[in-house]
Amino acid sequence: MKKLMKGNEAIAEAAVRGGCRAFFGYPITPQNEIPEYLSKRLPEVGGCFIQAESEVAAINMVYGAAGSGARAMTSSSSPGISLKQEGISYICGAELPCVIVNMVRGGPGLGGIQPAQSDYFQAVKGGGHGDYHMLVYGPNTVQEAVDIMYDAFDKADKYRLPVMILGDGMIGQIMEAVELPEMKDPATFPKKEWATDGTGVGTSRRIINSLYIEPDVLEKVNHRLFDRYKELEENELRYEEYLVEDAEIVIVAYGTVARISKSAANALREKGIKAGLLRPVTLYPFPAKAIAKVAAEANVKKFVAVELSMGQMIEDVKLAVNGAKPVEFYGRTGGNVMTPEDIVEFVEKEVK
Amino acid sequence: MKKLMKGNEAIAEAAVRGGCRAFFGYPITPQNEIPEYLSKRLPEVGGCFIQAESEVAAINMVYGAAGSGARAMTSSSSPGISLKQEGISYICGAELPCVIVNMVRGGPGLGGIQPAQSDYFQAVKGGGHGDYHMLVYGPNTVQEAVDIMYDAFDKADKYRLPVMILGDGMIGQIMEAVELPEMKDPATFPKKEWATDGTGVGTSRRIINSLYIEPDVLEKVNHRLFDRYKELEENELRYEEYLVEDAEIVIVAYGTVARISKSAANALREKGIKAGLLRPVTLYPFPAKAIAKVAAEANVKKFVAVELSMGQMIEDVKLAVNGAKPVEFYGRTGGNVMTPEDIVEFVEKEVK
Amino acid sequence: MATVFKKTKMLTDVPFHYCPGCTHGIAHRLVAECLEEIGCEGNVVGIAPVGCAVFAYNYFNVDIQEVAHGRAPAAATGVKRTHPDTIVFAYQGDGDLASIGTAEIVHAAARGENITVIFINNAIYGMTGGQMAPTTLIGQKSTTSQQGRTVPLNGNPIKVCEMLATLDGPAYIARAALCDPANVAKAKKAIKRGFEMQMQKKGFSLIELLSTCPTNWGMTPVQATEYVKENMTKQFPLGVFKDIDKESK
Amino acid sequence: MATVFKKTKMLTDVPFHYCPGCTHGIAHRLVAECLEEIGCEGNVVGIAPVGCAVFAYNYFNVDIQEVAHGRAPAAATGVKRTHPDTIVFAYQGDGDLASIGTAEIVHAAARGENITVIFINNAIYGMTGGQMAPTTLIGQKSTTSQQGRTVPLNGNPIKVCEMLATLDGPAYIARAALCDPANVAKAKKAIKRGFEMQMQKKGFSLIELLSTCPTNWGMTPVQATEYVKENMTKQFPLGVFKDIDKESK
Amino acid sequence: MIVLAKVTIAKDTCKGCGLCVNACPKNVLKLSETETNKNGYFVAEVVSDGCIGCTSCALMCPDVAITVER
Amino acid sequence: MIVLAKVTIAKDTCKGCGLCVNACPKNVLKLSETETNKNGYFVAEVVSDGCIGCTSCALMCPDVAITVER
Amino acid sequence: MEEKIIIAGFGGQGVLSLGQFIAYAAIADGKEVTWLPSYGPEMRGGTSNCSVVVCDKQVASPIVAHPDCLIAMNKPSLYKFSDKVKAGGTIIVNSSLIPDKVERTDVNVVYIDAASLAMEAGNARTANIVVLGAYIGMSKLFPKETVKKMIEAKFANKPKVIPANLKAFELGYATAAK
Amino acid sequence: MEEKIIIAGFGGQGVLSLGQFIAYAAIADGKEVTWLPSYGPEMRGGTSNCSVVVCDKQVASPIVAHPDCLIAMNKPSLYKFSDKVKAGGTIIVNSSLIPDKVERTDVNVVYIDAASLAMEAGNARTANIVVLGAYIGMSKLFPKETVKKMIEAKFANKPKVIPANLKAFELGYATAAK
Ligand SMILES: Cc1ncc(C[n+]2csc(CCOP(=O)(O)OP(=O)(O)O)c2C)c(N)n1
Ligand SMILES: Cc1ncc(C[n+]2csc(CCOP(=O)(O)OP(=O)(O)O)c2C)c(N)n1
Ligand code: SF4
Ligand code: SF4
Ligand code: SF4
Ligand code: SF4
Ligand code: SF4
Ligand code: SF4
Ligand SMILES: [Mg+2]
Ligand SMILES: [Mg+2]
Repeated sequence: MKKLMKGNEAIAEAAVRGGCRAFFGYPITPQNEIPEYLSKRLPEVGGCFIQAESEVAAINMVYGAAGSGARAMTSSSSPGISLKQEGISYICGAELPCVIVNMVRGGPGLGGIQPAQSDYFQAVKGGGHGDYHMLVYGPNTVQEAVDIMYDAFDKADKYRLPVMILGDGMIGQIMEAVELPEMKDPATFPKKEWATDGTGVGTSRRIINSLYIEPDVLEKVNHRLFDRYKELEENELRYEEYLVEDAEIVIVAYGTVARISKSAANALREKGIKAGLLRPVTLYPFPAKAIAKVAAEANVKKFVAVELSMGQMIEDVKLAVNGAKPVEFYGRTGGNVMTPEDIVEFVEKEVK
Repeated sequence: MKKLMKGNEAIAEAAVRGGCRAFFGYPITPQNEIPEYLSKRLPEVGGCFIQAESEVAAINMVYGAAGSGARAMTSSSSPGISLKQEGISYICGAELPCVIVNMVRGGPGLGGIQPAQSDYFQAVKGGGHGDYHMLVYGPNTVQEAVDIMYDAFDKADKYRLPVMILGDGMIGQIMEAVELPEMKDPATFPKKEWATDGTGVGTSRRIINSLYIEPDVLEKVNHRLFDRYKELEENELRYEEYLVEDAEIVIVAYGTVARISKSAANALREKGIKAGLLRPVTLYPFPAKAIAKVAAEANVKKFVAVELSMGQMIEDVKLAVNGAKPVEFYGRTGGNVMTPEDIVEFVEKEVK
Repeated sequence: MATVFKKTKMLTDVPFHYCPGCTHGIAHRLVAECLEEIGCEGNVVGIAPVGCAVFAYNYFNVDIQEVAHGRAPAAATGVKRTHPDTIVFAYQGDGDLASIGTAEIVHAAARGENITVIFINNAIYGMTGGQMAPTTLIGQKSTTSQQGRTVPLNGNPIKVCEMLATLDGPAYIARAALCDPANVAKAKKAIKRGFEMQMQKKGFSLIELLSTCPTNWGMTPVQATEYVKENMTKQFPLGVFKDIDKESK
Repeated sequence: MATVFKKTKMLTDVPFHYCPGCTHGIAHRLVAECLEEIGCEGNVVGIAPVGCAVFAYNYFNVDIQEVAHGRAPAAATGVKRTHPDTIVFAYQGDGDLASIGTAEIVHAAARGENITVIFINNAIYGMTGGQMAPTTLIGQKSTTSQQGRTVPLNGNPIKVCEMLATLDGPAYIARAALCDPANVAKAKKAIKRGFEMQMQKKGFSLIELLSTCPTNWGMTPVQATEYVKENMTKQFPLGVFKDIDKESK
Repeated sequence: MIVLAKVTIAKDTCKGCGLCVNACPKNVLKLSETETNKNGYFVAEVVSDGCIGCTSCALMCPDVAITVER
Repeated sequence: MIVLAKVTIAKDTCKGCGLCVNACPKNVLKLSETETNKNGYFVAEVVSDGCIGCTSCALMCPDVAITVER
Repeated sequence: MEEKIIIAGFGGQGVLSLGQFIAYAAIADGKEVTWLPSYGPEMRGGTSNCSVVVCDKQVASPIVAHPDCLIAMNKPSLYKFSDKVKAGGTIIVNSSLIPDKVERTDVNVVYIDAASLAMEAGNARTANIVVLGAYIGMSKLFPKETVKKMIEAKFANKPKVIPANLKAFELGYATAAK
Repeated sequence: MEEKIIIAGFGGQGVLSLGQFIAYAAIADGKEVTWLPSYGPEMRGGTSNCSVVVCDKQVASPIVAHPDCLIAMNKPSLYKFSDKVKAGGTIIVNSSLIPDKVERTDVNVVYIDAASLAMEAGNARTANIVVLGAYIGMSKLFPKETVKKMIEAKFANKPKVIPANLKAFELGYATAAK
């Protein structure tokens, strides 16, 4: 049965049902309902909730727990995620599975707390040091966030890397009807032979590490990671096409902006402008091939990247389009959110 | 007179001569000679050196000092720079001038300590949260590093943003002959009316801040920042072209790799392959127009981005080329450094 | 009749945004009055935290830096080393100072950084809506300790003054409570002594002020001051924990 | 004749990478012997720091996590909460624990996290080539305090045991010195007591070991042990700073 | 009766928290049950003239809304 | 003379630090002035047979190179 | 159909839960709905508001720039949002706290003395349910019985307050449906 | 011209400063030069090495994969690098510590008993200067007098050690120049 739930709480419950048994986090608006909910919920299922002393500590607790085999996660918002960059890089280097939620807010600095998408670069290019990526999702409804969260640990475990869910205050604060999935049975999760559960002695010892002092060895690790990212592209790439088939104007947008853009596409069609929407669901891997394919269609005249930023995802769109068609940008930032009408107006102007 | 100096020490001395009077940092290889040198040198000129308790503290000390009008800097290497991401975002949001040196090492995680360029995305796209940029340089010799450092505070002050110098262990550890510039006279530096020097009362109060709770206000701040970035592109863009004029193969490389690539270009020419090098000196702003212009030349057949990474700067090259010509990638990572011969071999293979 | 009490000029005219009865306001007034009394108008830089006092830059009639969560002591260090003769104070909450900013406060204290820190201990994260703080009392409810704080789940409260007093850097460390007029008067004395230490270049001073958060405690302002008096002072005894002048005498 | 001393099986056969005479090696041996003696082979996770002990994962015959600089207590918390019945220890240097990791150690201690921390205080950043540590003695030279540490420029050394003993979470806190056979024997006793506390689920334990860094101190190994005995123990007195069993008795 | 002292409350600054009321040893103050200010708060009012100018109310007022004359 | 105890030094593990030499109450040990091991260290050697098996040397050896029998 | 509502007022007036009740009613009626609160430091004693969008297919944008209906529970809220209401839309004014009249002539205005009606219903805390009734009575968005069942379900764990709430709902409904 | 040199040995053997002396000599001779040390945890008692590149125009890559000359001050260093020397290049072997002979036949090998010659020069710590002499004597990269002046300048603040160092240089030079 569908239930009206706040995004943050629904994500938290989906995490538990998806097997999360350890949460480490630090308060920050607009994601506080996640730790608040889990502080009560996790002990009920024998899990562990710790309010860490800082985001830096939180991500390193995740490292410890994930390295020891737990399905561990953290959540935060922009400034807090920035503080976690070293830890995230370590987790990627040590090939540990975990889930990280970022309910993005306006930046830079303390900025504001309203919805934004200005942490896109940080999430998909790597805000931390070194060559690494995470599997990054940008859900556009609470239900989609729930479904992604529910399977996030499976993906994280499969590829031994962090899964990041990139939302914003709107996804976190909104209430929508959701269908919650069944509780997964932890007994069915694959064993983690590599995890430091304490039983290792002699040759059975497990070492969790990201230090490779020999460049040749570290280079191999880097290649191993990137081989895995190729697998992600093959198996995990997700996007949605809406009215793209005959579109002349293709809007590319993700997350909450994609919802708004869908309204805009509808409104544009009503005005006789053939607009469509290509919505990346995975932000890394990015649906570059799908966009390239669309760019090659004769009917497509223009792309419009719409974001709550000064223009970040647009770079991935341009890299995908590779000069085949023009790519325009419409963005709001600082916590301002465009309306469908704003997009319609922009497109109308651009079409002229 | 030219003097044989270690890169790190030369940069430190150039900082002092360029007006640096406050350094806050935390030890990390391979940049330790910078703080070590300055711990002795700064007190000699009435400046302040503090070994901070952490990189997080260090960058926030820089925030405080820069906000109060000092020419303040920090330096670190990859993991330490990741820890500074929140602080860097704050500094950008609060529009404070400062200098940050990153002697990049192999990552992700603890990684290694040998030369790498895998923090390019972090430096130029924004490893911290929110929409912001820094003025980022990738010097290729100790002399160039000295010259850039010497003027870095002037630029930082002019645009009220951080200047980042992106080097690596090679630039930091190498000894080369350098010509040190004259000591600048702090009395000649422009006054910072916006700085909290303590004298503010009533309407003369100064507030250093990055909090803008009203989205409209925050959005304006974002636009102001990006207007400034446009000015950077107009005034501060720097790159070098070497044998590009008639080149068929244009190598794009920065920093130490650019030196190696120059040898490679020479070697290729000897083998009858018309190779050239386009070397970005500023990484942000990126010489996109220059590359686009080269890409439009009929003689140019191919670009090769050469980096000590799995492929980061190449995205900016591709964005600049915009599909006009193919862009290939040759990279080493994990602290491995390619030789000129490696590049030659790669290009020869690619040309076939 | 003469005016025996009026708003100090070291506060601006901007009304506080704090909830009704929140003692952040009292703390602001005391700090501002002390600044006026030590006569340092036009020679002060304040550091505002991230926490309910995030807008403090609107209220104090001094130059102010609003800095990252927990990093006020670090930023204050940068300011003070740039202007050694300027009075520099940091104003921090318990989440800011005793949680995320633990390293910064310990090291500023150990360095003997010549700054004054005003530490508002309201045993809760006010700004973010009532999560547990490092100083939340055992048994106290918060949104992340909904059954009341317990040691196995949530650990022990941290006594900041006691901890910092073990260091060699601090010149003056004291705890006072903003729960009634007499204690408020004592709090002011402590704050003033902290600033005096700084003027005399004696080193680091910190004044912890036991404060209320009626909103997140779910109490009336009066109940909240009573809670401070009855409960908080038991976990956090009032007094002077370090005074280098007294020691050397 | 019977063998009265041989290498414990809780150390692997990999030779230590430490400099000649570096007491990191003694500390490793003591920890490993205690692990053997409390009989927890096959039920231990160690946490290695960033510092000269960064390769500790090569030496201890247990599962190990190598973690970010200063964050060993946080990672240990994650491990311990996942495996509450496994012995978890963190091995940290003074830069790691008392500088960058200050918040993590204070809060792990305050939480009463049931782990054992081995704290190698060699008053220097060994790994990075001899920079000042938070525990560097006044007057001691380092590459970032080349004239010798002074308070105005470099602040005061931090006494970690004394500071953490003010908290309610720790069960056992002690300081020993690796400077001669008798003190090494005492150090071992302290480490063992720490592990026993953990086995009995009594909470957080930390054993500080005054150690040498002959390389960066510019001394011979023997001179370095003498320096520990003569100078370091003055700034960092040996002893037990907290023992909840003794308290309750 | 001689007026010893006088308190003035800045009505629009007051948030009706009641800390002054609670602090006054002479029960001079009370929160209005009818009058709200522009922010909708039921403000503190002087309801008797026994004020001795002790400033207790002002010391406790978090919004520095009180002036005391003596 | 009765041999009370015996120390054995793993030559290739020894780093010639001299801590054992310094710790031995019976002056049983000495660093070689001629013999280096594969790592180039002048290793500790047993130079007399007064060893009483007190293990002091082993307690101090940072490289766990010493075995003591008694 | 797509109906966009903004509900705004003081923190303590049950503004957010009023919005949630509409959302619950929508779900009970088989509609799609989003409820989005304002959040941030304005919660400190200031105003609070939420946006509700009801739709028969998935709600695209949960953000409401121009509501079909504004429910203003206090004066500042009325002035903040009244200009944004669509021409032809509705403004429900809590006249217990707002003496002013709406100046716009292109909108339908319902004045409702929520406080008095709540008293009449027997529980001063049901004022927001009175307004809920008024909104449903005015808009006829969902069948009355569906909403009443939802109210009963939501107060299932405090059965004592159900009658007053149902009464409050009816009173509000009647006022607006007139 | 471009000359690439690797100098390798134990930490305490003055390997890095030997490289620096070559670099200083290069500058004194008006050449361009880079000196790049190995760095990292191998410094812990292990081997240490540096690469020097001398060129008459700006040095492109300071990294030396295949040196023209290897100066091996100890055994591990010889084995680590001897295969990398260019055919036709030179290996200078510190025979005081390396009893072995170089097996390659396509390179020029100079054996020099640096320790004994340093003793002969009157200061055991001048062994690296002996080798410097040998390198210059062998390569004739810079005029002898230029190097000697550079040595004097570098030891200007310890004038007492200058004669021994000059002697050491001469002894090394003579050995290799033969
Ligand atoms: C890095 C970072 N983490 C978290 C936050 C969110 N945050 C804002 S205020 C605050 C804590 C406020 O508590 P406290 O310091 O006790 O101040 P109070 O509001 O109680 O006065 C937090 C966690 C933030 N802004 N930045
Ligand atoms: C975030 C980060 N900052 C700095 C470093 C560099 N670093 C490596 S070890 C170390 C300090 C080592 O000192 P200590 O903890 O005292 O250990 P020791 O080597 O003395 O045993 C530092 C600063 C790092 N690896 N990561
Ligand atoms: S939330 Fe608490 S601390 Fe913050 S202003 Fe309100 S009462 Fe004060
Ligand atoms: S540098 Fe110091 S601490 Fe590190 S191994 Fe060597 S002697 Fe030990
Ligand atoms: S000054 Fe004293 S007596 Fe007068 S109103 Fe205030 S508290 Fe009461
Ligand atoms: S203490 Fe101040 S704000 Fe509170 S009721 Fe009295 S006058 Fe009003
Ligand atoms: S066991 Fe004792 S007597 Fe024997 S060699 Fe060792 S220290 Fe000397
Ligand atoms: S203590 Fe150990 S390493 Fe040191 S000299 Fe003796 S045997 Fe060798
Ligand atoms: Mg608080
Ligand atoms: Mg150390």
